[in-house]
Amino acid sequence: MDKYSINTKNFEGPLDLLLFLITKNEVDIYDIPIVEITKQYMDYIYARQSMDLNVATEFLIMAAQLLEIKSKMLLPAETDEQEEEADPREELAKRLYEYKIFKEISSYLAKGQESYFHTFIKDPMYVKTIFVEPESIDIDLDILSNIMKRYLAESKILSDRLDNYEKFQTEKVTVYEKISEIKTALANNGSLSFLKMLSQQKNMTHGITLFLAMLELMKQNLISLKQEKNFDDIIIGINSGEQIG
Amino acid sequence: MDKEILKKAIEAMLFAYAEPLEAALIADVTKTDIEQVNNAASELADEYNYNMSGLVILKLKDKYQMSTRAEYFEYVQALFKEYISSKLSQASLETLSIIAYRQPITRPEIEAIRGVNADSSVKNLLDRGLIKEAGRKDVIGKPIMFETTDRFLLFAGVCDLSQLPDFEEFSQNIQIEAEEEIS
Amino acid sequence: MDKEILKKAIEAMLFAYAEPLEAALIADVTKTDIEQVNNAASELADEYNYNMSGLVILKLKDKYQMSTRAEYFEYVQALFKEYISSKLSQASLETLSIIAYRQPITRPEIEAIRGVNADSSVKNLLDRGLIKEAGRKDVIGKPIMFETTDRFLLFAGVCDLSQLPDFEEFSQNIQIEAEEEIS
Repeated sequence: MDKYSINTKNFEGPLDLLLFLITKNEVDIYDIPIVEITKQYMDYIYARQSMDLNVATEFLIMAAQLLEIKSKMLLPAETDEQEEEADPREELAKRLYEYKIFKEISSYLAKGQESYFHTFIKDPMYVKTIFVEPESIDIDLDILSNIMKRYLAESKILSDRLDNYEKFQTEKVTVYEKISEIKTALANNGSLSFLKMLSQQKNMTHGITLFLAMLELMKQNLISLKQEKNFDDIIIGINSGEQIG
Repeated sequence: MDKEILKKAIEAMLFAYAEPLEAALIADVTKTDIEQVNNAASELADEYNYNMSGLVILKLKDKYQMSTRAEYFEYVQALFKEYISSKLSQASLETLSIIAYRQPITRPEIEAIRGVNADSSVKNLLDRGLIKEAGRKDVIGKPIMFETTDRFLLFAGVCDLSQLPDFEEFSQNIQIEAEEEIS
Repeated sequence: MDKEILKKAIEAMLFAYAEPLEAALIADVTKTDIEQVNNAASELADEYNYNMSGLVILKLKDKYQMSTRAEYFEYVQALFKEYISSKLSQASLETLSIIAYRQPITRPEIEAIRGVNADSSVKNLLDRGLIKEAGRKDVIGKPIMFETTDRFLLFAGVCDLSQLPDFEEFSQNIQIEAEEEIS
């Protein structure tokens, strides 16, 4: 036999190599001719070493185990609790057997992967489009109050920072002042971005008052609100037939 | 190529691609021409409509896209609403709402607001693709910042964020404070 | 709910959700029961198969998933030029087999069976979403345990782990082979 003919084979590990040798020598896993198999295994390791110094540690550990088994086989057999002779090869045989079963399973799974790799699953990120609703939603007070809460939540954090500053503030702002602010802006621009207006408010008191002013204008039926979709900005518009300013 | 096969191939391509797909590209891939593609795609779209399938094939200029049918929108919407409320723990929901309103935000900042360790909820949200990393903050320790993803927008777009339990409380407290200030 | 409408709603939900979707969640959202959902989904899957649709509906345990039909693979693949149909290496397949039949299992336990380091194959399987972490084992060092995912079910072409052949079956195959070889 050409000792080095197996060099190019790519083994997954020492157990894989051992299984190869066992099959090649047509021997039983539970009755390995340890001297011969160890010799072939060592030949393989040496051959690899001469070509590639980075022989995996795992192969060397197995070599040591094989040599240990070989030396135990030379000694008189031990007996275990049941007075039966312990076979030093038994543990290795069990490992090899178990590993062989898993190799069998992996070739079974390998067959199945063909159709798996030929199947595409949609990327769950791309669902946006289904939520695009072409028409604007008329806004009710619930939506409006939600937007307001969002603003409040954001400004809470801002106001934490401005706390000290605000303590010295005694300025009062009235709903009436804010109503005229909205009216003036509407008269100039035709429509307004609610979030933009909010962001221009000096502090939260102004923001809240602006909100109340908007509610008042809505009540008077002077303005209407539109929103493209949930959480979008709200656009304030003048109701048709109404005079502003 | 047989028209029936072309139709099925278009079906599979539109599904996998998810975004609007150019008729020219379909023709390229299937070695047909644009006319054949338009022909097959419009037959396919008709069949979907005739059967009132849960899906539709939309024509957008020179592109096609597969999408859910508007008639079944409520179920899809309910599904995502259910997902967000049943699948996320209270802690994750809290962390998610903080990130949603304060993004980009670092973990220490989240923890400062929540008052508890946010490791596992941040990990959970990352795993679910609801948030993602957004660079590092230029402060000591260069902590990673987080922001919400497109997927989050999807969830948020169909469910009312202000109804998230802790956020409701959070904003109510502020409202009370605000009202006191005004009066 | 009318069965035909339920089928269309399931169609729309599976498309939108993209990932494996629990029958129980569908039942919840559509205000039906799981039996009705299973019934409608299996009819839908049959129709898809009967028409050789470009899509298939797969059952994975108690979940459903929509995907493209393998027969149209070449067209879909051509769309994704960067997509490389890389199959699993022998090392990854071995590690996957061990995890499938011994889950939950730690890396050292996998290594004990394979006799080699399993770092890179475990990482590869995690990246591909075929396995996931499953908590830590209560032994020294608290090593992470791994288990297979729903995607593994797709990979193995079964709808439930219990449908995988018994471990004993493989062991019998080996014994038969061995006897034949030796005799």
